[in-house]
Amino acid sequence: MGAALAAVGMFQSWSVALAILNMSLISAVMAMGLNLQWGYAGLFNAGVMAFTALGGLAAVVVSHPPVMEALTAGGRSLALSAVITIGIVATIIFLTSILKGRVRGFAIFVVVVAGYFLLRPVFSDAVTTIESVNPARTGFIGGLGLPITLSWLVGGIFAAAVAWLIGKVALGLRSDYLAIATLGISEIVIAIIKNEDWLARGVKNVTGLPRPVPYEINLQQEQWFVDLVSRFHAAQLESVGEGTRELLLRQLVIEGASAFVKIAYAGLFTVVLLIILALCVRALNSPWGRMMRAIRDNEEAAAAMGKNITKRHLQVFVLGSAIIGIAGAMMTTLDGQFTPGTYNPLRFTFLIWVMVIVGGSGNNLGAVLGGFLIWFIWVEAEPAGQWIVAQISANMDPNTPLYRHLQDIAAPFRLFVMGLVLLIVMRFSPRGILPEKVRHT
Amino acid sequence: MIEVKSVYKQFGGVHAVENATLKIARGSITGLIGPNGAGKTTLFNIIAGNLRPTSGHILLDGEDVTGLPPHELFKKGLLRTFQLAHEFSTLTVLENLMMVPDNQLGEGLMNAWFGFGEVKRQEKRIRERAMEVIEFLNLGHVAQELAGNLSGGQKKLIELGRTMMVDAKVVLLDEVGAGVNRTLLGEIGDAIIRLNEERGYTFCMIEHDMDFIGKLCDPVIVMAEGTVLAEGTADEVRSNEAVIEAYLGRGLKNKTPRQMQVAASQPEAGA
Amino acid sequence: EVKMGVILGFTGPIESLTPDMAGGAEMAMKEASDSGKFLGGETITSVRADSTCVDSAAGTAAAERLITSDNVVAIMGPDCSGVTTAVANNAAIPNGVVLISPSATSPALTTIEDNGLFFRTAPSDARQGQVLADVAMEQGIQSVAITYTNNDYGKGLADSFAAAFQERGGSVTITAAHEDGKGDYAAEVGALAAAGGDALAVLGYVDQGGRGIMQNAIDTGAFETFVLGDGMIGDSLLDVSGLDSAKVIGTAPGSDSEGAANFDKMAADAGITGTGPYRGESYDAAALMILAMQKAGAADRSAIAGNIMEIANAPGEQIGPGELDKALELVAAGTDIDYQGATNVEFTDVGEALGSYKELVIEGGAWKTVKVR
Amino acid sequence: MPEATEILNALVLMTNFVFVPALAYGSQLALGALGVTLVFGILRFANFAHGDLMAFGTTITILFTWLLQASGITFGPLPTALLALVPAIAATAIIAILIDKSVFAFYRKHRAAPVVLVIASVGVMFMLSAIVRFIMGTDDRRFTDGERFLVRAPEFKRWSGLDEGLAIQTTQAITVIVALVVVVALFIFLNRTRTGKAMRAYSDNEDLALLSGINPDRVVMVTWIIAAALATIAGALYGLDKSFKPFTYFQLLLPIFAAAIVGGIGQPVGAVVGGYIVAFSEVMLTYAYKKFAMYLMPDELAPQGLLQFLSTDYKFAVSFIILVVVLLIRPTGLFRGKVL
Amino acid sequence: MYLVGEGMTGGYGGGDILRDCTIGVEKGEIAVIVGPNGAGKSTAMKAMLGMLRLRLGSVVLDGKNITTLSPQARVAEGIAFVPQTNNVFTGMSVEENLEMGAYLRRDDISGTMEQVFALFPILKEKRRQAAGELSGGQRQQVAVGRALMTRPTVLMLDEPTAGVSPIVMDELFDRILEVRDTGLAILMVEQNARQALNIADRGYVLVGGENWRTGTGHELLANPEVRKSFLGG
Ligand SMILES: Nc1ncnc2c1ncn2[C@@H]1O[C@H](COP(=O)(O)OP(=O)(O)OP(=O)(O)O)[C@@H](O)[C@H]1O
Ligand SMILES: Nc1ncnc2c1ncn2[C@@H]1O[C@H](COP(=O)(O)OP(=O)(O)OP(=O)(O)O)[C@@H](O)[C@H]1O
Ligand SMILES: CC(C)C[C@H](N)C(=O)O
Ligand SMILES: [Mg+2]
Ligand SMILES: [Mg+2]
Repeated sequence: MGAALAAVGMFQSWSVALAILNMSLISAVMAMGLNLQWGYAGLFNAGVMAFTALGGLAAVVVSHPPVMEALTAGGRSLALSAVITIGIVATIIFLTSILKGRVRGFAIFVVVVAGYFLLRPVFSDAVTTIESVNPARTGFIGGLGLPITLSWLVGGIFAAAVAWLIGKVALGLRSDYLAIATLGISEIVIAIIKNEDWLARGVKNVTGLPRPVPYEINLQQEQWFVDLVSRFHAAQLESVGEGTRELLLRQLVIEGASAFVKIAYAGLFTVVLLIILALCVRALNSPWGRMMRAIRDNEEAAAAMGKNITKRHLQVFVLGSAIIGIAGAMMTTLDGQFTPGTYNPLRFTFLIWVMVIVGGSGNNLGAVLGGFLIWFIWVEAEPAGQWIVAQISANMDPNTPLYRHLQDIAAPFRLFVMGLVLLIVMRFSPRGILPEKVRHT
Repeated sequence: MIEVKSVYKQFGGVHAVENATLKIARGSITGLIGPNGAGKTTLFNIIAGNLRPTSGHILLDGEDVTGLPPHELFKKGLLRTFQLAHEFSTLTVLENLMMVPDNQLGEGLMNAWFGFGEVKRQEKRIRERAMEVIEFLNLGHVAQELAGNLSGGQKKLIELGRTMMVDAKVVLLDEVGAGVNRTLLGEIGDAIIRLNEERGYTFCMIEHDMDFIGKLCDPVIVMAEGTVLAEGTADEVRSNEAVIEAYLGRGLKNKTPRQMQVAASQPEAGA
Repeated sequence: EVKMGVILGFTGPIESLTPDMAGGAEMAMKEASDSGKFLGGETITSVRADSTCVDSAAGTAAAERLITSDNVVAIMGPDCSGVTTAVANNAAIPNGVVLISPSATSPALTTIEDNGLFFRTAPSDARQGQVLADVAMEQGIQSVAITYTNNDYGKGLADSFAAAFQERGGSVTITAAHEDGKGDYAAEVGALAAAGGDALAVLGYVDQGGRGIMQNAIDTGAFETFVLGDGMIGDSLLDVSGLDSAKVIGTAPGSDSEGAANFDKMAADAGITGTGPYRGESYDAAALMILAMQKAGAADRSAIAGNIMEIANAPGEQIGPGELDKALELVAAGTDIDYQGATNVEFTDVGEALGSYKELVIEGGAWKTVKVR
Repeated sequence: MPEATEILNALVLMTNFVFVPALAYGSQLALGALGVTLVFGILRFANFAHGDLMAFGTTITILFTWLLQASGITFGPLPTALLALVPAIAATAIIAILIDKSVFAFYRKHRAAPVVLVIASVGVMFMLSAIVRFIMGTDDRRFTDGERFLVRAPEFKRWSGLDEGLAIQTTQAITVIVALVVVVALFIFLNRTRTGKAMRAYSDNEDLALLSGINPDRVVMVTWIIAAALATIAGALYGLDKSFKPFTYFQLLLPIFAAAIVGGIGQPVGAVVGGYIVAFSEVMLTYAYKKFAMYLMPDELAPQGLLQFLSTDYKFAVSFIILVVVLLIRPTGLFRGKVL
Repeated sequence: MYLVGEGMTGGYGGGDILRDCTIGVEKGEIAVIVGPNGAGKSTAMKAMLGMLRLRLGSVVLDGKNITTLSPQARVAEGIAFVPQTNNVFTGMSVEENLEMGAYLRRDDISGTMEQVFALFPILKEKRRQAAGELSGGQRQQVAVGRALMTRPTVLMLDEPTAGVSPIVMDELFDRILEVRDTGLAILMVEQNARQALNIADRGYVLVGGENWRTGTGHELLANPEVRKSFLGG
């Protein structure tokens, strides 16, 4: 994999290689989260997308500066709504503890309905006031204005909380039924994020999130950085004449800045990846991992051996989702923007699945490798496809319809390459590149 | 120990268990026999919490445990094996046994991540115990094999081995003998008796091998068509007309003379 | 050889508009190359990349590659507002590469912190909403049901249209989002029809939900009058069946200047036969970058940004489409020019087109420009 | 009490905007879901390439339609494409079998886990969708001809004298009829014929099927032929009704899977019912009942709001909410599907 | 011999499970394989059916070498097999299970079906129930019934009596004897070794994948070593 990235660095550019590396690191973390759920516990989570988005949402909530106008306008009603919601939940919890059976169900129903009618006017008032504050720019409450790296943790927590809820509802389902249910729930989550504009502007996107690393533009102005670059490229700078040296240096500084920023991101992501990898590996090789694999193999027998399937499923589901949430927050950090409209299952759920399965489910390193490899293919399929089309049409007359047709289909050719490479990889390692190991304890 | 009180179980139109009432006394090795489809396995499933009865109750040590999930019953000391082996197919034989003990420290995530000393020591103890069981069951040479790759009989042995990993109060054995070599089964029988006598395990076992039942069980309960048909010592049951009619039968009809001879010299044959 | 990037959504929800847009941009490049006057006889090659229109990560990666690997001097694109923001923030601005989007129209892009690197030849939807409201009012439409594609473009346009329409005394019966790429829009049309209104405003994409909704509304007889935003103006709308009995009006950035007409002719000659929107904008975007380079005298990234405004705005000699030859010559000679191009380019001080809008109708199975506002 | 015409108006309104579209859309989903559920049930994996197989089948149908039209053959008031279906099905079946031989057979032989086949099918999906675009490009294509409507809204108004119109498209009617015929045929085929039973046996226990003398290659082949036929029919009917655009066939995959799974994996009847559930829930829950209520209620009681169960903001989520609820009540689908 | 696996050597990909193992059965004869768990009995059966690739050795049916034939082809040649586990179609009804047994037959199968129902009356009662919902013993009866539907020339049974009640077991052995008398070759693995060897014309004791003892059923029954090690004394 390293060699492949180096090749990209050589033949395309180091900046592309670094960009691929960064997304690969994030993908690897996502794949590990999913691997925890599928590889360890056999839970068919097709809702990866939702947790990624929740991580992204956390990035906005944590790092975006608060929108004071909106808060002063609608903050009070929003807070009131929160209080009412908490009140409803508390009442329900209280009722579940004192009541039983049919009465309980009825009481909860009454509380929910009453709560809804109490909440609705307050909440919709909050929403309309907040959303009408300068809708083209803000129209939402903003965030807390804290460092964005904090959101990685918060993203994990958001995802974990929602995963807990989803798990409570859906984990009773088996295999593909769980898959379609989680897929459906993830669509619901995305729908909420898309439509609750007061929260994170919905489909209007939040852009320009703060960064944990310096901005290229600022970096280019820093003297120390310019010095660093000139030291780094001293030989090259020496070799050119006085006149062009200045120009070359400026070019190098721009390139250097972008590389520097990417390397800084890569550093941060690698740290996260390594921590999570270490935890995953340790967990898998512990009695906990053994128990999880046993549950995956045969739930009925594991239950008869005293393992609480429901609880353990919930635990691993929450944990895996939290990891995906962390990755989601990291991704939004890297993008510098939160764009709910771009969350689609193909890219954010199925592609992660491909990573896990191609890498080797049940094997953490496999998941990491899958994350790297598949992301690499996903990105590099396009130039590869174009290259192929260019080769085919190299000697053609550009005015023939065939030539024009070829140009039009150059882009979809990327899909062809993607599919072909995927099938070839799977052909040679049908159980994943690094299959699950038999543990000789 | 275990009381089954007028339990009914219906699957759609099928009455699998109909008004079953029986007791498994503390310290006994109770045999449960009956024709195929009598409802024995279904009853086990109800007792062990895998199925909910349509009506009726299960008491464990006087406490109503009807409808408790299996893992809670396990914690109360009730273990069961499955008639159709339920091995963990991608775990090794050793792991299959090691996963059984309850309250393993390493099953908590925090311990799994950050625990060392005691977690490791406990793990070592469990491994030693598992190896003993494996040796006992003649599975030593396949200890590191994936359980899914075992032969049919070896899988049944794992079923049994799991119950030997912990100190249980009651063990429900569903045809552990089927498919197990008779010599080994004899040894297993001895082990069951030992566990019963030395550690005070209570056993209830479903079995179709009357020799085995006769050797181990007192009392023997006979079920037929979902309800209890007879109860008594093995010999009493064996000579019960109703039981012979419904379950035991009267031996081979079409024996050729050549084989009759041999059968005569083998008193157990056709039992 | 000078390389210029063309990044558009060749796959995805507007994949049928993009080939023509790319074609427009490449026309300008070819023109400049063929003139032999560009930087003393340099040729320009176009390097295409796929923005996907919706996946900002993929779009960014593609742009990154254009910049760092193909070493393009400037980029024409991207198309959709979402990816445009991403590409601008994450790829173009950090690397000091000029980005001219022909079609990203989200109002939010007006205030992007771009270091002077981001331009667009399409106007912000803040204005289109008003124009569209005027058009609707003039047609005597008193109430509308609005449906928009659920993204920043659709929502932004819907907001501004609804506000403007109500300001002018009209009433909005319902504002409902639709998701693109769905198999069926019966449910959406059902809800819109139930809310009623003199007309249905469709602010979506022509190859996507927008078209599905129109087809369904015509089929079921739910609406007979349609008010369309720019994303809906395209030839593929013309084969919605039953159009002849419907009244369709819409707006799209553009003008009926001589320039526009000339451009259409040129495009047709070059084999770009469609009448979809943003072909002219794409041509202009590319032309602006070419002229800016000429002015800087070098195919140098950093030099382009500073020159664009001067090329685009008055004073100077006006340049229409197909006159790149002349423009290059003038610029080389140091004469000021005011590039007009196919779309009457005039930039505001943040570098986006002031924009005029065409009011269009479908008549006799073809798009007709009624007037320009 | 509302007058009779008011009631009729209300009924026509509902028929026009709810019943007919939901029935047609449901039938389209059902046809897609049938193919998915068949492969799901017999070859035991969720075939992600099915959407693109539909697109491929439609592509071939279009090519043949053009060919027929060019040689002056039409199908009277019905779309010519219906004639083109026959060769298109054959071609698609061949492709499906080729794909199976070159991709899926390998994993079957190696006893790979179902999820591996799923991922392989994703690879096939990418390639097929590229191939479709190579042939047809990315544009929208309309290939319908013949009579577009069975009943037109304005004509209906004139004929009935009601305020509300009713429109029924020819393709809608064809789709509904075909869906029903196909599901009955498939049901009979699987439960009554020898080959059908062999297919079920194979899906149940491959080894044992072998031991019963069932030829697995034949089972697999027949499965793909039927799946390809279903895909082509579904895709072509869908394309006739809307238009052909490669991208939408991928998008259709999600509701198709939802339908197949809600109905119960491997259950043909379930797939059809699932298709209607997804379609009807989507249409009915977000429909604004205001106009409907206005016909039925006296003017003074005319409702203020739009009378929607759920705002259209969440309409995309609605079908999924229904889906999750159905699964929570019936964990293996409405018709007790397989658990793989 | 009618069906014989000669010097079979092979395994599942790892080491050899079978080592130069020879097993055969003559027409009109019952051959029984016994041995400890994991000895390779089922593996030997599978090898003879072609569900396992042999490294060495051959399988001969009626003088014809069938070593390279696929399992289906061997089934078509007239071999019927009841595996030890997973031996019913769980999702199909009992009746359909039996029909699948007769899949290759083109004649009227109702007579054979009645015979099976006569042998296992419970199956007639449950004919419409899914086989997966049956009790363990009932399933086993379905499995054997399915094989009897085939009208084979060789019947191979892997522990047919595991889990069936004594009365049914007797019926089953009776039936097997009857069937043998019609000239079929019957090869079975049994842990109920006493009864099995008792009716066997030929017996094989397998240990560790090798032939440990071979003889007539009675010779083996009489052999104290065999009795002690494998028959439970
Ligand atoms: N899931 C089910 N659905 C329908 N019927 C069932 C189901 N499970 C068991 N039965 C029926 O209930 C009856 C009792 O089955 P059970 O498995 O308890 O029998 P058993 O006594 O254990 O028999 P065996 O000795 O053969 O194991 C049988 O007739 C069986 O067909
Ligand atoms: N699928 C498999 N993959 C790998 N090894 C296997 C597989 N099946 C069986 N084995 C191994 O082959 C050996 C022989 O198995 P086999 O099933 O033939 O035993 P058997 O004599 O039939 O035993 P039993 O009486 O318990 O059924 C065992 O040690 C087992 O672990
Ligand atoms: C191509 C256009 C329809 C794009 C649209 N104006 C947008 O900003 O997303
Ligand atoms: Mg039983
Ligand atoms: Mg065996």
